Parts: sequence; C-alpha cells; structure tokens
Amino acid sequence: MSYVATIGEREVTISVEELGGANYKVAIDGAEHVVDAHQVAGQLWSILYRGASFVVDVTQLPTEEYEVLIQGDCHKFTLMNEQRRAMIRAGGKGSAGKAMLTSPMPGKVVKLLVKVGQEVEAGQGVIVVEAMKMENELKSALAGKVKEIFVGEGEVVESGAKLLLVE
Amino acid sequence: MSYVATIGEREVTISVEELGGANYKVAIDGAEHVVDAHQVAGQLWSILYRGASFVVDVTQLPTEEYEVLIQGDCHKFTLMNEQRRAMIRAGGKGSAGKAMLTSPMPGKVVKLLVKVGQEVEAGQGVIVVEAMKMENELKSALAGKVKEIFVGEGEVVESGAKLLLVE
Amino acid sequence: MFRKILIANRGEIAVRVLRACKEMGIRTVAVFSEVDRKALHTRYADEAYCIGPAPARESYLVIDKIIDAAKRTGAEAIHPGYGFLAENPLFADRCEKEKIKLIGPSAYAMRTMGSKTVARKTVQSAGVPVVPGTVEPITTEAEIVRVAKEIGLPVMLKATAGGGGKGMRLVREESELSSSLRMAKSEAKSAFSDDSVYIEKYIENPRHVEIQLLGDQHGNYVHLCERECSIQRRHQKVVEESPSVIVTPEMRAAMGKVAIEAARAVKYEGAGTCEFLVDSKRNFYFLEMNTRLQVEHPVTEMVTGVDIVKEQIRVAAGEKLSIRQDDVKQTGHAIECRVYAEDPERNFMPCPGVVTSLRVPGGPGVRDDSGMYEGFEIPIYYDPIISKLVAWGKDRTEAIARMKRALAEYVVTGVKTTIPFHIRVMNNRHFISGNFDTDFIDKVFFKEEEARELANEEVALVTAAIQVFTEERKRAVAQQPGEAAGPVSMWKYSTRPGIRKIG
Amino acid sequence: MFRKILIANRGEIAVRVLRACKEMGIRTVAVFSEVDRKALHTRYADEAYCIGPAPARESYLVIDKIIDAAKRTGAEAIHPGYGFLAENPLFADRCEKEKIKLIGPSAYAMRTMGSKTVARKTVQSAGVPVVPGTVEPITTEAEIVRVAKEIGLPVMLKATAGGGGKGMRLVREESELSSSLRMAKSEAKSAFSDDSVYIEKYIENPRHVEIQLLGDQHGNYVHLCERECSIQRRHQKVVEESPSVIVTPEMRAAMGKVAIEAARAVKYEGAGTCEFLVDSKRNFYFLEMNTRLQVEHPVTEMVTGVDIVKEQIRVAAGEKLSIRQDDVKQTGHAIECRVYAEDPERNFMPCPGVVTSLRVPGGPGVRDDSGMYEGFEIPIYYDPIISKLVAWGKDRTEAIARMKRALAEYVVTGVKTTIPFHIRVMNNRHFISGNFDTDFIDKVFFKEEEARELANEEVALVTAAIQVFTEERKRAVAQQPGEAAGPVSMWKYSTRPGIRKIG
Repeated sequence: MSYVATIGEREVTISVEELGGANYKVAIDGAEHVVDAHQVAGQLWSILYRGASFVVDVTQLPTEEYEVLIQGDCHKFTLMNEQRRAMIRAGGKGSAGKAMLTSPMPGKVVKLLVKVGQEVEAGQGVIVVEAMKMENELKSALAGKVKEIFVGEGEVVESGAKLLLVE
Repeated sequence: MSYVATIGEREVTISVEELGGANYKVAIDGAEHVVDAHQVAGQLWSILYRGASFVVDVTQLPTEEYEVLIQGDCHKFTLMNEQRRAMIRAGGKGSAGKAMLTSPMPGKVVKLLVKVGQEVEAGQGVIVVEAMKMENELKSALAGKVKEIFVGEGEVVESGAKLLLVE
Repeated sequence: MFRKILIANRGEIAVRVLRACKEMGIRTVAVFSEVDRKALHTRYADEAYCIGPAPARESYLVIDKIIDAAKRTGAEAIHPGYGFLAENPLFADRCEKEKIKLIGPSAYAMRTMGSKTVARKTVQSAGVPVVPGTVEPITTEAEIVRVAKEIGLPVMLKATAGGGGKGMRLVREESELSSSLRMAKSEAKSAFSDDSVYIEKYIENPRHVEIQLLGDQHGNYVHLCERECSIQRRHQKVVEESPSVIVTPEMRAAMGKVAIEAARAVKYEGAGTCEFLVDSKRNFYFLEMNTRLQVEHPVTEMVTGVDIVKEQIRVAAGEKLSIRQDDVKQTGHAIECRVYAEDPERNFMPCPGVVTSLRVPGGPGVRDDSGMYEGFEIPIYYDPIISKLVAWGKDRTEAIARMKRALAEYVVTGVKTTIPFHIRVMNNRHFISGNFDTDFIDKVFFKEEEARELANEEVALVTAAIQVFTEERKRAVAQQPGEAAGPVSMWKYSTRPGIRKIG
Repeated sequence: MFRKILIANRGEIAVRVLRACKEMGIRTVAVFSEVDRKALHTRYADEAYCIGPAPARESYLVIDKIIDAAKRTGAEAIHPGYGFLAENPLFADRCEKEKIKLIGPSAYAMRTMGSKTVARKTVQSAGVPVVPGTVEPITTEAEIVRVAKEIGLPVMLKATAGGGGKGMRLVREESELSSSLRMAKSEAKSAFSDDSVYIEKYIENPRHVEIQLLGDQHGNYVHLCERECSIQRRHQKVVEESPSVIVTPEMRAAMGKVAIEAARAVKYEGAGTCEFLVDSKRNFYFLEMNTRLQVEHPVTEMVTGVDIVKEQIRVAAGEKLSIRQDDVKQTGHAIECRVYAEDPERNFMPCPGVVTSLRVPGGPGVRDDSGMYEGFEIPIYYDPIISKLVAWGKDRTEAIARMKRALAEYVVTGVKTTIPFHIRVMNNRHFISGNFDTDFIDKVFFKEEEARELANEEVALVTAAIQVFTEERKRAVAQQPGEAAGPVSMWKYSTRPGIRKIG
C-alpha cells in the first residue's frame, strides 16, 4: 500500500508491505528498508529501524493530520493513502481573498475589537480570547472589511471555532 | 438493584439506586448512605463516601470475583446480583473426597514427585513448578491415591491449570 | 500540631501540600470546583468538598466558601498554596476572625509586601536598593503616558496584587502604552480580583535571582540560599535553578542578609521569597517579596534537603524553625522545568484538552510534581501549569544532562506541552554556559532555534504509515463476512475528544 | 570515554544503566530475548538486538550471543548489570580476549570473590572474621549429612556462584537435608548455570549489613558507607536502608576499612559490596563479596549523592575515582522497597501477568527505578522484580513516612505485587523502632500481621456494586432497539488477559 505525507510544502511517498512477525518493508521516496514495528499500546510504537531503536507516539487528529512524538520532537503532517488523495485532489480548494479567523484554542471571548463592516488592516487586533488566565489578542491575517462575526463577548468557544470573516 | 457479596464465609447485601449526577443511594445490610462515585478511567473510581475521599481500583476477574484496591489494601470477594445468585444456588456443588491440584501461577513443571496410583499423605510434596527462577514444591491437600496427572515434566502451564487429582 | 488542614488550592501545588500533610500524619481536606471533581487533589485528600462552578471567581477565590468548608470539616488550618487567595490579606483577616490558622504570614505582612508599591517603600527605608518607578497605582491613560515619559521607556506595567507574570506588560513604544494598560488591568482583574497596576523602569539584560526565606513566630529567620529564575518567557519563569551561576558566596551572604532584614521588618512568618534583579555588574535590586510558597520551591528543597512545606506547617503550628543558618548547605545543583499545557510551536498558545497518554520519567535524581493523570481533561479556567519536573545533579553539568534525559522520557499526548521547548533550552549553548538574562528566551533563544530541523522525520513518517496500514487492514478484515474481527483492539482514546461545551 | 556501551541485562537494572549512559552522552545497545521485544530496556536504548528465545539459558546467559551483538554494533564496553553474566569469570575472560571492556572487576577478582569458598579463605588470611563453614562445594547427600553434623544444625546451603537468595536453603532438621540440597542445586543450576553448593553455620538473629565499595585501576578505593538489608523474606532482601540503625561511626569506619582491605587483596576495580553478618553484640563477620552492582545501590546513591553506575563506567574507562574518602558524607536516610510481581496474600507466589494500569508515585524525595509500563506482560522466565521504590528523608522517621506516602500512591493492577506487604512493614512497630534481624519477616512479622483486618471494606463493596450496577445498565441500554449505545466506554483491559501460551 502506498501513502503520501504532506509536511508543509513537501510531499513524501511511503509504501508499506507486511513481511510477517511485525516486520514491514517500507520505501520512502523509493529507498527501501525493513522496519521492525511493535505496537506497545494504543498509539505507542517501538520501532527498530536502520540499526536504531525508537519510541514513537502517533496521535491521529480528527482529520488526516498526524502528530508524531519522537524523543521530545513533535512532527506534524497529513498522511493518506493514494486513492484517498486522488479523490481529494479531484475536489475543490478554499476560496481566495477571504480570511476566516478561527480560535486557536478553547477559551472565552473577552472582547470584540471590531464591528461588522469595519475596515481592518493586516495584523490589526480584532478579538481578544482568554484561556487559562492569559488574554490573547488575535489579529487579522489580511487587510479588508469585517464581513461577519460569529461569536459574542463572553461566549465560550472551542478550538477551531469560527470567530470572524474578513474579506 | 440488590447485590450479594461473599467475603470468605460472610455474606453482605448491598443495594444500589441511582440519584443522578454520579450520586447513588446505597444500603449495606440495610444502612443507607449517599455515595458520590465518579469513574475516572477504566477500573479507577473516585469515591466520596461518609465524609471521606477514596481512590478505588476495581478489577473484575473472569469469574464474578472482584479484587478491589484501596490505599494499598486488596479486598477480595465475589459479587453478583440477587437473581444470578438464586440461579447459581439452584445448581450443584463440587464433589467431596477429591482434591484437584491446580497451578497457583503460570510456570513450568520441573519435576513430578509421584506417579499415578501412588499413595500420598496430606502435605506431601507431589510436583515442583518453577516460575521466575523460584522452584515451588506443591503439596497434596489430602491423603489418598493419585488418580490422574494432567501434565508432564518440562510443560509450561497457565495459572489455574489442572495438575493432578488425588482421591 | 494540627490534626486537620484544608488546602485552598488545586492542581500540582495542592497535591504537593497534601503529600506533606500525609507524611506528617495530618488529615487533609480538599476543596474543588465542579470541573475538578476527578482532579488529582480531590482524589488524593482524605476529605473533599465542592465549592462551586469552574470559574475561580465562583469557587477557589470565594472566601466565604473556603471558610465554610473549613468550618464544616473542622479543619484547624488552611494552606493556600500559591495564586488564588495565597496573598490576599482579606482572606488572612477573615481566617484570623474565624480562628482558623492561615498557613502563611500575617495580614499585615501580606499588605505591606503584597502591595508592591508599599513594599518598595518599606525595604527602601531599610537601605535596600530598589528599581526606580512609581509607588502609587496608575489608573488613567494620561497618567501612564506622563509617568512613562518621566522615568523613560522602556517601562514595565505590573499588577499591584500580582505575581507569576499575570497582569504584566513590557512597553517599549509610547503608542503601546494605552492598550498595554488595558490588557494588564484586565488580566490583573481576572487573576487577582484587583485591577491596580503600577509602573517600573525596565532594567535591560537583568538576571532574576531570589532568596528563599523561612521565619517562625519566635523571631527566628533563615534563608535557604538563592534560586536563579532568569529563563522567562513573556516575563513568566519557565526554568529555575539553584545555585545561580552568577552568585558568589559573598553575594549570597549579602543577599541573604538583606532578605532576612526585609522579612524581619514585617515580622514575617512562614515561607517567603525576596526577588532581586541583578544587573551585568552583579548589583542587585529588590524587586518584590512573595509572601507565599513559590512554584519553584522544589529546586531549593533538592539542594538543601529542607522540606519547605513541612516547615511552613510546623511554623504555623507555633513550633520553632527546625534549622539554623549554619545547618543550611547547598549540595549539588537542581533545575526545574515548568511543564505547561501550551503549544511551543504556536507561540505558547494555551492548549487545554484531554491527556490521552502519560509516561512520567523515573530513575535517579528526578522529581515530578504533577497535577495530571492519564485521562485528565485540563480545564480552560486555570493556569496551564500541569507539572514541574526537577532534576538534581552533583553539579550543574550533571543536572542539565539528567534533565535532558528525564525530559526525553516524559511523554504527554493529547495536549501540547512545553516539554519539547525545555529540551531545546537544555541543549542551547547559552543556557549551558550560563550566559543569559531575563530576555534570553524571547530575544535570543527563539531566533537561534527557529531554523532548527527536527530529527528522525523518516521514522515519524514510517511509523504513521504503518499505523494507518495496520488499521486499514483491520477494518478490511472486520468487513469480511464470516470472519472473526481479529484480536481485541488495545486502542484507547484513539481520537482526541473535543473540549466539553460549557453553558 | 566509551562512545558505545552494550547492556547485557534486562528489566529495571538495564533501564538504570541506560539512564546513566544517556546522561553521560554514551550511545547504548540493548539486547533482548523474544519475549522482551517491547520491554522498557529494548525501547529505551539507542539500538536493540534480539539474542534468542525467552529462557535465559538461550539468550541472556549465552556469552557468544552477547559478544556477537557487541561486535556487530561496535560497542566498546559491556555493562552486565546484576545476575545473568554479571559475576561470571568466563564471560570476563571472553570479553578480555575479544578486547571489549567488561564494566566490572577482573576475572581474577570475580573468581576469587565469586567462588564464595575461595573468598572466605582469602579474606580470612587477611584477618577478617568469617562465618564457620566449608570451603569446598558439597555434592553428595552423604557429605552434607556429615558436614552438617560436624558444624551443627541449623546450617545454610548456598550456591557457590550465587547471590540474591537464589539457590539458598536454610536447614534446621536433618531430615530436610537431602531435599534441600536437591532444590538448592537445581535452583543454582537454573540461575547461574553452575550447581555447586557449599554449607555454612547459620548464625541466629543476625543483622545483614554491607559496605558499598568503589575501586579504580590506579589503586584508589573508597567506601560509600553501609546499607542495612536485614528485612529479608526467605533469605532474600526486600527492604534496604542506609544508614543502618545499629552501625555506630566507629563500627562504620572499621567495616569500611576491612572492606577496602578485602578489595585491595584482589586489586578490585569498579563497584562491589562486602556483606557482613552482625550479631547481637555488634560483632561483624564477612559473609561474601558481591563483585557487581547491587539491586539496592540506590539507597547509597540517595544518601551520598554519588551516581554509582556512572562511577563504574568512568573507572572502567580508566579514569580515576572522582571522589576521595573525605568527600563521602551520609546525608539523611534512604529506604528501598523492592516491588515484586508476587502475591503477598498467597505466600509470595510469583504472579506474572499483564500490568493493566499503573500509577507511579511522585513528589519530593521519591525515586522509582522501574522496568514495567502500562500494558507490560511480566514474563515467567525471569526474576519477578518489577520496580524499586526508594524514599529519602532528612532522618529515618521522615524516610519511613515518605515511603508510606509513596507506597499508597503506587498502584499496579492486573498483577499482584508486594506493595501492600511493604505498607505493612512500614507501619510495623518493630521496623519503626529498628528492632529486627534477618529472620524478622518470616518469624515475627507474619505472625503479628496475620490477624490484621483490612480497612475500608465497606467502600470496596460499595464501589464494586456501583461498577456492576453501571455496567448492567449500560448493557440494558445497548440492548434496547433504536437507542444509542450511550457514551463511548473509557474501559480498557476490562478483563484480565490470560497469559500467552508458550510453545
């Protein structure tokens, strides 16, 4: 089976073939290796790869994003098999010229600094969200007009919640 | 719902009624109390009971036996609801005059000290089982004749495996 | 000695105090907010009482509820931990009125030292050098602009009731003054229920060195040497150590002496800390006195062998200090890394969520003071500190090596933590050489570390691919009719549960 | 210094050595048997090689396989841990031949001290008092009966190559002699691949006190004071502490001096221990010298601040000892409890199985040296030690209180452990007063503790009933057609997986 990982701008192709006994033949962009991969528990793997031992924690986020922890470093990428990727490629992309501001964390909206229809500059503070006693002023990604505000002051929002649309 | 716990020779009746909000009305042999019981994860409970806070780990064994760990003490008992207990009561009991020796741990049979047909005394060593580098001589529970031997020397046995029957 | 103590706090510090009480054979009472029913401190105490909804202003900060819980349970003393009510003189007054012993200094000492402006006056009159700035709180925009011009930018805005970096803002440009004042006041209000803010000259490239003090009711004082807390992010300590690489024995003695004089001036009782700024010429300036147990107290415990929390409790019960100044020896070196539920890759954004798996470091010289457990849902309402990892070594080199080793063992999944950040600090050449100041992280470290490549990317990709591969195969097997579904899955929390919506 | 070290061991001690290497920046190679593929030491090392099937005789004890792994990986040195090949002079010879440095003493020192009979002769000729007994191994039943009559019952049978209570049998009755000889020889064979057994007079009510030694290649020696290991079950240490309550400063100096003389007699290099029996008049008798790292080394590390494993490695690399005798100070008190996978309620029957949940103690003064993890299947093939819990306190009282607190925090489910036993020891009045000998557990403790009632039975029953109640209700809900199955179950390992059948 072949998979494509996307790390930032880069794409890497990984193929996996089972050899039995928890051994797998993998190829990264064509270079082949045998991996001894034991699932210790849940998302925890013990990996013997190219003469070295690794402890790897793989967390799958609700989308096809992965966060992989090795020796304190957190690697982030999306990964999917080739069929699924082809399917998604056939679909559309996000619209340009718009910037949806979403909450980067769960928290509480403390203050709206702009109103619908107001002109804002790129980098201008537009909303203050408090989490864990720290106030965070979130800024507009681009210059434009506030098209819509999805939350009110005092509202508790989840991570990723839509806050405000600038066009 | 009513349950009967058996601790050694004693029997205790416990009734449980849900009050909502993780609160339960329980009665132990008739004495009523309200318990605040939160399941933290798996077998781990946080219990507020009669003015005190307890951390309780409940392990259910394959039978209806329970091992409950509180502050380092391990409580063992069987527990079942009253219907099930009535059902079991209707069934039979084990046969008398026979003693089935089972392995108290997983391990390896190192030596058989008796043969089928041999007379043994109560307390006589009949088999040696090794686990974790310790040899353990298992003894016959009663005097009688070795009726059957279920294992051979060198065999690996699981905990509870039948080893030998004395009649 | 007290028979029962109520701990008016939550998280790692509540657990720390509970442990001390257990070791002293004292019965403990926890108080918890509705979201903390399953929290470690609630479970760990002998008794536990709910004191209201999640927001601290409706639970942990409500004096009436704490007092009520203490009276209902018959607790003879209250340990406030740090934060919340720990430095609130109204709470101290109330405890005194209710004849419940508050484990800490008197309301008078809290008022004097707690109001940083009064504290500055008090120690200045005892001849201790202080940082230039105002002694009165600032309220209007006009006022802040005037004062800033007077003492010159950059300036630091600080909550009068503050601590722990809350309600603090550094201002370098005049244009930032008004928005910073608003933010500082708002944060101060939220954290301390008091929005008073004062202003101080900002000393460039200072190091933050503090002296740990203990005092009893009989006029005895000792200091437990210094801690260096210069590794700060946004003016909040993140790494602390003892001893400090820049403190000489003479300087230690001088700072200790001054700190004890400051404590004596307010008849200080219990554990407290005098914070100093040290400039590049090793001049030190009194910054403030914290009239409570500090987050970073474990590093001092590890190098001196003194259990500071137990000393607090003994002193509160009227006992004399169990140690004299001559008994205090710094042995080896200790470093603390504060583990926060924050994403170091996204500008330390708070990252509440569920701890889906947890593996804690062990072995020699490692101490973990934690408030989390596997399955713990980190609430959004409180400080994001989830653990403090402390390493001891016979010298600084061994302490750093051990901390690196322990951090690599420390695995928390489900939420982002500052562990990867700490690993990078421990590997940073400036940190290793002891060459840093309080701006080091924000100014030097991030610039240097920005371009860093992650190691072992190939392994990360391969493992994720194998995981997806095995899952796809399991699903395929499960869909084949007439076949067994395969071995029982060992997966737990295989997707990250969302944060519960709060009403 | 070495760039790469192979650790020829498993479990907690392999992890301990790996941690030291990591802190020293040395690359590590683990070897593992087929059942240990997922073990902590396999995962924790930088490289890991499989050396064969589960039984130690086919993997961890096979010299060829260890040497082969070292050569394949380019390891310059091998750390043997304790047990397995740690005191095997053939292994030392082979390492020397292959030019791989074995971290430990020379084959000559191992032979002299490892054969306990030769060791007795050697130290006796240096004027050290020894326990009466044979100097030649015993092989026949006739011989054992003759010697036992000669020196008088009770006697102790001991494996010549032994250690850790393996292959040891106390014999009080003549009728038990032959069966005990058979058992001891068989155990010795299984544990050390050598069934030689010797006999010693059994001293009644002795205390077991030992001296930790370090020696380098340059003729320097230090001792790190004593450990008391009198709390034994079936002649196996279960609780160790430092200092010993019966050792006076004069006695400490005398024992240390004798121990160093014994080490000097064999040009001892690395870490070693001289064990002594101390009678009720505080006379001490040389018992044996262990030419390896000991299980209980952490208590010495906690009171002296010396990392014994790192010293072993430095000394093996040719460095001089980093400490002199004057630098060695005992500070405070440390206690170790060995956590075994055994059922204390069923006569300490070994209890392998799967660790279904694990919560490790934290906070001040606590050290956990563990070889287990959540989900770990404890193999039946090896020693049942799964962890060592060590507590430090400023004095013995604080160390005991802290150990009690830490033991109460330590939760292992899925397998029985000795944790409940240790809690009872820490609460026992004889242990607290320091009044015990090596027979204390088997003779006094169990008799006193037998009738003990468990606390909190009511809570245990209520919680189990509520758990059954909620499960029954969940099942009922799930069976109702057209209804959702309720919230996702957080249950993991809800039944105890059986032990895998081995072919």
